[in-house]
Formats: sequence, structure tokens, C-alpha cells
Amino acid sequence: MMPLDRRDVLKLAGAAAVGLAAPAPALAQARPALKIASVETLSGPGSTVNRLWSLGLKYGIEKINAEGGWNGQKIIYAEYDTEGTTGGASQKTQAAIADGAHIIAHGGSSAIGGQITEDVRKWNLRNPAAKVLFFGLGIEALELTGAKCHYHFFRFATNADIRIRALVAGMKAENALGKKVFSINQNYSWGHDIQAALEQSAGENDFTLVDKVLHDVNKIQDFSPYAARIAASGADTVFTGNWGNDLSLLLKAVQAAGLKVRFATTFLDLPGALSSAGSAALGYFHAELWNPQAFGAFGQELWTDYKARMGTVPSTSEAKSILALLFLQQALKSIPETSKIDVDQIAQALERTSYKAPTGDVTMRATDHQIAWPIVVSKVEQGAKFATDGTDMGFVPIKVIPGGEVLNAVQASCKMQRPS
Amino acid sequence: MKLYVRIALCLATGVVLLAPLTFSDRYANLAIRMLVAALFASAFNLLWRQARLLSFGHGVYFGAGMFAVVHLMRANEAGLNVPLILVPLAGALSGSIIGVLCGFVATLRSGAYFSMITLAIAELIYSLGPRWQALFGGEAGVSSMRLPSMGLSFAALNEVYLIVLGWSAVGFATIWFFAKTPLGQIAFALGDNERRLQFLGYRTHAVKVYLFALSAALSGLAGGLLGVAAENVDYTVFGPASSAAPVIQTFIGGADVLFGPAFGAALLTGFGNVFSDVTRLWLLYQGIAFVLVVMFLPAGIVGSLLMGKKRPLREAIANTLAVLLCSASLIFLCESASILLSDSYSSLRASQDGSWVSYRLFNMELAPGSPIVWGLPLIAALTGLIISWKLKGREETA
Amino acid sequence: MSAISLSAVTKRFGSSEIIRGVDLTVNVGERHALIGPNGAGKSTLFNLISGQFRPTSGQISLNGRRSDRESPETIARRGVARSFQITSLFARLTVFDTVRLGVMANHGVRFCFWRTAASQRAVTNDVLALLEDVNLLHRASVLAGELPYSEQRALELAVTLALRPEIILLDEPTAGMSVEEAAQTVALVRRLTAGRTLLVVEHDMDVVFSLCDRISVLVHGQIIATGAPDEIAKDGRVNEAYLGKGLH
Amino acid sequence: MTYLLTSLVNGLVFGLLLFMVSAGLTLIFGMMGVLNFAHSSLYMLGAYLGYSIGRWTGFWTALLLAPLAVALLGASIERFMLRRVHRHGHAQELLLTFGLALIIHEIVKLVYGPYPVEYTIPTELARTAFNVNGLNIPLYRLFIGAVAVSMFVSLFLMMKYTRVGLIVRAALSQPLMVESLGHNVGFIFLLVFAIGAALAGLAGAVAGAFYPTGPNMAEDLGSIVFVVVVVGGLGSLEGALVASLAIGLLTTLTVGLDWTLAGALAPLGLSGWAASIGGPFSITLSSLTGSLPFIIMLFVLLVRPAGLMGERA
Repeated sequence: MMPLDRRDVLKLAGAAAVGLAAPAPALAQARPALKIASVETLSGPGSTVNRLWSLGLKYGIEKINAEGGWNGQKIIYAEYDTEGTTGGASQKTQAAIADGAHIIAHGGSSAIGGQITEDVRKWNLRNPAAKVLFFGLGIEALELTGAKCHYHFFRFATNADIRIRALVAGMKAENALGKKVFSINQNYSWGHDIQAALEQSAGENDFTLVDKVLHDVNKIQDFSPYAARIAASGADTVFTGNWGNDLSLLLKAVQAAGLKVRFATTFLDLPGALSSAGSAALGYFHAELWNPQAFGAFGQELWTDYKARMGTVPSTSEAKSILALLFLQQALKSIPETSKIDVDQIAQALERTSYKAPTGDVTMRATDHQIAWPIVVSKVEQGAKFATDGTDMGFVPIKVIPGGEVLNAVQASCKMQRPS
Repeated sequence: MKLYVRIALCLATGVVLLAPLTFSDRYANLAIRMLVAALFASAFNLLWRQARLLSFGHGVYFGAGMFAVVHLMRANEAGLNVPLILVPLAGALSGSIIGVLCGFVATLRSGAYFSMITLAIAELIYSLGPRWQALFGGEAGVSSMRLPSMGLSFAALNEVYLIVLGWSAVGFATIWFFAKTPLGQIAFALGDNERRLQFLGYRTHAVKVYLFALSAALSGLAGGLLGVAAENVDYTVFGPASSAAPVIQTFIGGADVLFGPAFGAALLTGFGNVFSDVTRLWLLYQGIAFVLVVMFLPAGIVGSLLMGKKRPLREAIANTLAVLLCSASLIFLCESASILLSDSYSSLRASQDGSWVSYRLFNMELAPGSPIVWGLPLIAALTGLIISWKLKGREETA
Repeated sequence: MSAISLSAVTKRFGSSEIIRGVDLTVNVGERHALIGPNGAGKSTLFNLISGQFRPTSGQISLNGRRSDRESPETIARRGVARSFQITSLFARLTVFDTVRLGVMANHGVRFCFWRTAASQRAVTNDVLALLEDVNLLHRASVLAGELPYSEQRALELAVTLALRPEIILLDEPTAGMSVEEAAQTVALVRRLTAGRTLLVVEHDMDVVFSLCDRISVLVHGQIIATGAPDEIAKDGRVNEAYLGKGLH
Repeated sequence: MTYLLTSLVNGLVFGLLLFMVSAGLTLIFGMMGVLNFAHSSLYMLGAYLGYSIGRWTGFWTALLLAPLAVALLGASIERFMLRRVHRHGHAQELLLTFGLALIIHEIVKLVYGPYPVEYTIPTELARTAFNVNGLNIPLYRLFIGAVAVSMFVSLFLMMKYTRVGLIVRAALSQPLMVESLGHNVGFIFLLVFAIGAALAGLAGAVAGAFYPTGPNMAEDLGSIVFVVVVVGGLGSLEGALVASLAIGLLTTLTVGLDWTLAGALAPLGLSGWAASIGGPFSITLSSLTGSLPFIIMLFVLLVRPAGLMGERA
């Protein structure tokens, strides 16, 4: 048998599946409603942090619907629980597609996001008549816009490169970067990404990386040995991509040891982080695409309106879900009303949308579908305008950097096949 | 059992097992997962049912099978032409290899030690998983795609279900047959009295390693089947959740009945799929169900159904009623608590000057201050308890 | 060549020395009894011979081969079978399956997983014969754990004999039996162990004297006398240390 | 040098904390043969109760009440649940505690939410004890160590001089003998389980204020505590102490060591080859800190199956 080219094979496979999988043709007179599915870990460990992505989507879609929705219909929203496993995610992705979702969104974990993006890619190859889009709301692993990039995946979040570029630029402007930098990260793809980005940045900027360490994820009870190691290195700034316990324990250990170092962080804004770190987080730096204080009236309004509707103040996760929806709303405006929703059309619209968002100019890079939002570099201070996480502390913006300035280079590993 | 009952049962089973061939991807997927979980739990239970070895680390062998299969599928994409139907065998193979290695160490000890060693091996692999990028693909895992094979496209999952069903049947048949072989008999005796067996001249460590390897191979086969269906795997498959699942499913189903674990696994997988969307407390209910079964139905659900004493219909109905009443009120209380203790409710209260505002549950508007809201479930639970207490008293006097 | 030979065997647990320099020889084909008061170390000595414990010092040979560093499995495969004092069978196995375990071991059917146990004709025939010998044929499909005590002892004996051992070690085969049951068991043992070497630990002196050719007396971890039953009955030290007055 | 010194102090304190949790576990196992999977959940409950009670009564009273509450819970688990399944064997008891661990985890999340709560150390202890070359050693760290040491001493005295201790010690070495002596074994079991639970609760109430008190703290500590009791020898208090300290020190000290297997092969001239293979060869020791206890455990089991100080295999 002649070896078939992989793509031919997939076309065959797809053609065979069309008959089975194509949904019943929509009635010509009724315009279909767009359906967005939030596939998130809603039970088990980590569910409450992850639920925030869904809450943000729910709120954002209600807002859009209040403004008329799209295609003359309200956007339909549905939630699916991954049960915290990639297997569950895969299953619920199937379910969401079967229920007629056009867009699947996930924010919580790069591992689960990696599963969904693969599932979506394969589904679209096999079912060209019923394609879906996948929005990455908070999944920052570089691989997703690198080796795993594909036409139907869009990343609305930052990534390790962007975060480090922004932190370095912001802290430089504040004259807080120092000359000796220590890198401590969790030993998995995210930590590796951060460390690599920092190594690259050290080459481009005026600081040296005096020591770097990778440690187990969520296993270390006591970070004081790392504090001792930081002290031994003589560093004046510590960069870390840590989150959760690994972050608050690290900060507390450094504070308890009485070390005089500055921290540059990426996940100090996750719920629970500031409250559990307490005063140990004061004066530290953070870079993210959202900070309500940085965006004046828009930030204020989102904060109060969200609290009024949902009962809690929005964390960064909810805000990022909402910002992604704002961008989608903008892109949808350029699509004429239609009797059949074509997600390729939406994808094209997303690529060409240039959105003057309340937070600044936003574009979606067509080559790898990495979004370019303005990034806010903030400093944790007491008495910030928006007290966060039930503490008296909050994030005071020190610099807003336009998205284009900190956008990473397209990864060579991304070979996106565009529909012809 | 009468012959026609048997025939009817076989036919019904056949219809149930073949029905997913007509399903859409979503339900075919669920059917595949139920079948895979059933095979995995049964494989796990080989160790317990025969040799009384309780493994808390079987996720390792399941995961080994899944990784092996996905890597083989990648090799297929690169030009290797292994027919898809044979691909799951790679899972069994890799499961058995890892199983022999780990099993050799773990079966040096029995009882609680054995459990802890299996747990430690699983923790070790789980912590090493994300480090070995080339093999485990880091956080995002390894991904592949099924290619058409033997005239079928295998694009839709109901076609994949055919493969899963076939190999699961082979797996179950192996488990059934193994119990009848001399080695199966020896392993069974080992669970009762290892010492005595040694004095009959049997090398019990070798028996345990064989048994462990078989259990690991079938776990690997189950993992491999899931690998074919999911086309993607990452190191979290080695996590504590995958090792805990067969334990819980097996004992809820009934560990000493041949198909008890399979029943428990299918049941919980199905329920989990449905209920995790309905309630966030699914894991709590599963935990409570597990503890209750361990305490009150040590033979598991299937075991109790098969071996339990025949009760008069009236008592059976009363018993069911008692269980239903108690669980309904438990669910009501838990769901209410989850709402009333949530952040969103407390901020809602704060916005209403701290008053206990009403909440919505099961399409009802409920006032937290109302005595009916708490009194009714309480009465229901009490009634249930009294009924079961009376039943128990009657049983003891009988 | 003697069947069982112990020279200067000691066994210590922590600081307490249970067996203190035992020399013992059991000849091939002999029926030998080991008696002694409670706590004398009889069971320990038994466990040393059958390989459950390793001696602290000294040598043990079985059929002329040194065995004190071997595992129980190896010793069992050399044709030495033992029974247990506390009945310890396989609670989830039927009487038939229990005996079959012993017969399979004897036939060398061990790690066979490609055919069912039931399909081995020769094994099945041996099992049935053995069950007939110990009068348990009618109980073949009963779970071992559900048998009354005396039948469990008979089953224990059947399993031990299933190995067709050259040397048989019996640990209190009639413990807890009525006088008639004990007499039946003695007859059974006598019949089934004909031509083999037997070492038996026993309390019941009637059993010992009616069954055995020679007796060794173990007191405080030492053998104080060995001899024919009537010699032992007459031995003053034995009477003083153990048998007491009024025997015979 | 500074690194070594501070790491020694930190390692000792972490080891002592491990001991506080594992002491109860090993005692319960030695006495009752029950491997309590829910033991670290009791540690977590101690922390949460310390936090909740402390909000009403202040830190010190909570430090007393929280362990009592956990002891009460432990006693009820023994009396109403474990005793019920006792006749079905140890495996069934193990499964029961396994299920309880799942339930406690879910209930804690239901009541307290999924994030760590703000359980902080009292101001009178929030000071620095001393300073080693510019690195502070917090007073509270020493406090944890002091509680653990006094706990070990009182446990030791109790075992040595009280009647209950005598019976427990006898039961540890000769389980059948004590039963036949006709002591009220049921009550002793209840007591041991309650004491074990109280120890875990105390450890949680003390450590929770320093380490984060969150729903994952049971899982985080649970498997390490298993390692401790296995390495120390199930049932041996002294073994648990030695193993706790060893694992505490080892995990603390290895953090600074970037050794790799490839590096270790350098004297053989194979490091290049090993590094090119990557995978296990290029993993640094410091990144293995979390896995190290399990490697040690496997090693100990292979070399000395009964554990460092265990007698009963």
C-alpha cells in the first residue's frame, strides 16, 4: 500500500465523519444563536479558583446580551465540569460540541487547555462542517502558541515571555530592577518558560542572573532553605512564576528570614494569594493585563457593576474572561448577520480586529493567535484604590506598557495551517 | 437460574453493550470511559480479590499503558503501520513491564506495607512525570491522532468503541479464566494464608509478582484503550485521583464478586459524568457513599444483592424508602450548606444588611430562617433512621 | 544417613534463648515424637526444622542436605511437609480446592495459567483419593473455613500428605480432639505415613506412646532424653522434669 | 556556612513537625494495626479548628481546645466507625479511613472554601529569635520545635510511667498477650486513637499558623508522613523521631545541591553521554527534593524491610 500523506488521510477521515457529525441544518428563517461553552474545573481541588473564569464569562455574556447579543439572538452560555482531569476535559469538550457550542473557553490549567486544544484541532479536521473555536483565557504555556498552535485556537492571555518583558521594563522604569537577579520557579513547563524568558532577558538587559532554581510543584512545605539559598546568592531581585501555596510560602519564608530582596511575580493576583502572603507581599511587583486602578473609570465601573451583579469583586481571572469577550464582541460586529454560523469567519474577524479597548489598543496576531494587550506593571501597596482579596493591600499601577512593546517573537515551532 | 432467564440476560447485556455503536461521539465517549473504568477496576481487583493485596498506585500502570499507546500512535503517524486494532496491546505490554519491576519491589511486603509501597511508587512517578519532557511531554502531555485502519476511518468514537469493547471482552475473559487456572487458585489461597502456601513448596513472592504483572498488564490495556480513544495523555494520569478511582469503584461495586468492580466503575463513571455538571459536591457524595458502603455493605452493592438474605418485599421497600429519605435529606443539607457558606451568598447577605436572604435550590425559593426548611429534612432523616433501626431490630430477633 | 539431624542448634529472640544447643537425630522411616512442657520450645524447634525461622547457631540437615539457610518453599520441595498447630488453612477455598493445592505442588503444576485447574485429570484423581483416605470426600465442596474442628485437622493432614513427603512434621495433630477422634486420627496417621519419616509434637501421651518408635524430651530448650517409649517412661529425669508422677 | 547553619535549624524544626504528625499515626498502627489514611486530615482539621476557635478565644486557648476537639472526633471515629468494621479486617479499616480522608477534604472545602485561610501567628511570637549572618530565624519556628520536643517528652514519660502507657507498650510488643490478660482493649484502642488524633490536631493548630492552612495541607503532608512511619518502622516512636528528623534535614539540605546523575557519572567520563540522553540523567538533586522521601522509603524497604527501628515485620 502506498503510504498516504497524513493530511490526505485526515481529509478522508473527515469526509467520512461529515455525514455522521454534521448537525441538522438550521431552519433558514431562524438566525442561529452563538453558543459559548465554558469547560472548566468546577469540582474537586482548585475548583473555586477555576470557577472564576466561568463566572467572568457568564457576567460578560450577560452584558453582551443586554446590549443585544449577536446575530439578532442572545448568546447562549453553558458550563461543563472537567472534574480536574484531562480525561474529563476531553469528555466535556465532546459534550459541549455535541450540545452545539461554537466556542469553547478554558482558563484554569495549561495541561487541561493542552488537551482541549488538541481535541478541538482533531474535531475540526474530522468534522469540517461543524468546526469550533477554542479560547485560552488564562493558559499561558508557550507551547500552546508554539508547537501546538492551530488556526482555531486563540490565546487571550499573556505568556511567560510577555510577563517577563513587562516586569523587566516596568521595574527598570521604577529603578527597582537591581543588578543581581535570582530565578526561582516551579519545575514544570510554566516555570521552565519563565526561567528561559528571564535568561533571555538577562542577555538583552543590564542585569545578571546570579542563580536559578526549579522546585517541585505544590510539594514544598518549607521554603526557608530557598530563602537561605537566595541569601547566599546575594541577589537583590527575585523573579518567580510561582502560584498558590508555592508563592505565599516563598514570600513568607523570605520575610521571616529578614531578607532584603524585591520580588517580581506573575500570580500574586490569584484569589487567596495576597491574603495568605499578608504583609510579606508588600512592595513587590506584578505584571498582568488587568488592574482596575490602571484603567480609570472603566476599571471602577467594572468593579462596582460586577460586585453588584455577582456578589463578589472581580478578580483578575474574571476580568480576563470579560476582556476576552469584549474583544470577541468587537470582532463579531464586523460579521454580517447570518443564517449559519461559520467559526472560520469568526476566526478571520478575530485576526483582523483592531480594538480600541478601554484599556488600550488590542490586536490578535494572525501568525500564532497570541493576543497583544497592554500590560500593567503594578506594585503591592497598602491603601491601594482597590483593596484586593479581603486585605488592606492592593495593586498600584506603576506603568502601563502597550501590548506591542512586550509581545514575544512568534515561535518557530508554530506552523499554523490556515483554511484555504 | 432458568435457561430462558439466562438467554434473556445475555441478550439484554448484548444489546446494552452494542448500543453505543449507534451513539454520537458524546455518549460513545461516555460508554468508552465506563468500559475502560470497568476493566481498570477489575484489573486492580485481581490483586485484592485473589491475593488480598490493596494497591494504592495502580494509576501508574494505567498511565504506562496510555503513554505507550499514544507514543505508538505517533509512530504510526510517522509511517509505522500497526493496525489500530492491535495498538492497545502496546498498553498491556508496557503495563506488564512496569508492573513486573514495581511489583517485584512492592510484593516484598504484604498488608499495609504493600499499600504504602504502591502509594510511594505512584507518588514517585507522579513527581518525576513532568521532568521527563521527551517521554511524558511535560505539562501539556503527548498527543496523537488515530489514522484510518482496516477500511474504517476511526474518526468517530463509536467506531473506536468497537475496539474498546473487543479488547475489554478479552480483558474480562482473561480475568474470569485466570481465576480457574492453577496459578489463579494459588493466588487465591495466597490471599488467605501465605505462610501455609510456602510450606506447600510454592514460591509466594513469585506468585505475587506474576499476579501483579497480570493486573498491571490489564490496567495497561485499559489505559491503552483510553489512549486510543482520547488520543492524548499527560503525566497527571499518574496522580492520586487515578489510583484512588479503582479503589473506590471496586469496593462500592463489591470486591469479592467477579464483576462487582466493573459494575461499581461503570456506575460511578456514569454518575460522575451526569452529576458533576449538576452539583459541585459530587466528590463529597462519592466519598460518603464509599464510607457508607465500607461500613454497612462490606460486600459492596453487587455482593449484597447476590449474597444478601432474601427479604420480604415489604421490608425491601421499607429499606429502600429509609435509604432514600436519609440520602435526600443529606443531599438537601449539603447543597444548602454549599450555598449558604459560599462567598457569593455572604456578599449577598452583606448587601442586604446581613439578613438571611432566601436562596434557590432545586427550583425552590427557600428562606434560611424558616423552620420548615430545616425541620422537613430533619424529620425525613429521622423517619429513615427509625425505619432502618426497626428493620435491623426485626432482623436480629428473627 | 538420618532423615533429620540437628547439631548444636540454638535460637535466640532478642535476649532470650529459646533453644539452647539441641542435638537430635531422626532416622529414615522412624516415627519420632517431640514432647515437653509448655514453653519448652517445641514449636520453635519445629519452625526451625521447617524453615520458618533460621537458627542463631548450629546446623540442621534434612536427608543429609544442610537446610538451615533455606526458605520454607525450598525445604518443602525437598520432600518435607509440615502441618500447623493452629489450624491455618485457606478460608475461601473448598475442601477439594485446598487438597488440590497440595496435589498440584506435588505434580509440579505451579505457575500454569493457560489451562484450568479442573482440566488436570491426574491431579483430580489424586485429590479424590486423598479425600477418601481422610473421610472428607462427602465434604469436598464445603468451604474449608466452615468445617468442624476435627474435620479441619483431617483436612490439614490431607494437605500435608498431598505433597507425598519423605519427611512429615506434625504439630499436635490431635490437639483439641475427643478421645475417640484422637484415636481415629492416630490410626489415620499410622496408615497414611507408613514407610515415611515422621516427627510429631504432641501433648497427649496416649497418642505419643501408641504412635511413635522413639521419643525426645525437650525441656527449657534442651533435649534431656531420647529413647523408646518405655525407656522414656522409666527415665527419672524426664519424670521429674515433665511427666510427673503417676504416669503409667 | 550560613546556608548550612540555617538549613540545619530549619530542617530540625520541619523534622520535628513531621514527628508530631507521625507519632500518632505510628502509635495507632502499632497498637491497632490500623493504617490511618485520615491521620493527616486530622492534622488539617487541627489547623482549621485552631483558626476558627482562635477567632473567638484567642490563639492560646485555641491551641488547647482545637486538639481536644480533634481528639473527640478521633474517639468517635474509633468508637462508631472503625469498631464497626474491625471484624472485617485491617484492610476494611484502612479503606474506611481512606474514605474519611476524602470526606474531610470535601467538607473542609465546603465550609472554608478552597483557598488557604488567614491563620496567623500571635503577635507575641511574631519576632525574630536570632540572626545568623544576616538571616533571621523566626521565634515561631523555635516554638514549633519546643512544642514538638515537649510533646515527645511527655509521650515518652506517659509510655514509661503510666498504667495506660504500660499497657500500650505491652500491646505494641505482644498484641495477643494483652488481649488475653483481659484488659479492656476496646477502651485502650479508643484512648490511643484519641491521643493520636489529639497529637495530629495539636500539630495542625501549631503549624497551621506558620505554614498555610488550606484544604490541600492534608494531601501535602500525608504521603510524607507515611514515608516517615515506614522508614522509622511501623509502630516505633523512636523510629518515627529518627526518620522525621532525617527526612526533615535531608529535604532541607538538598535544596541547595544542583547535582545531577550526569554529573555523578563525570568521573567515569560518561557525563556527556548521560546529559545527551536527558530525562532522569539531567534531573538535579534540588529539583528532586519533593520526591526524595519516596526514594529513601523504597531504598529502606529493600534494604531493611521492617524500617530503621521496627521489630515486627
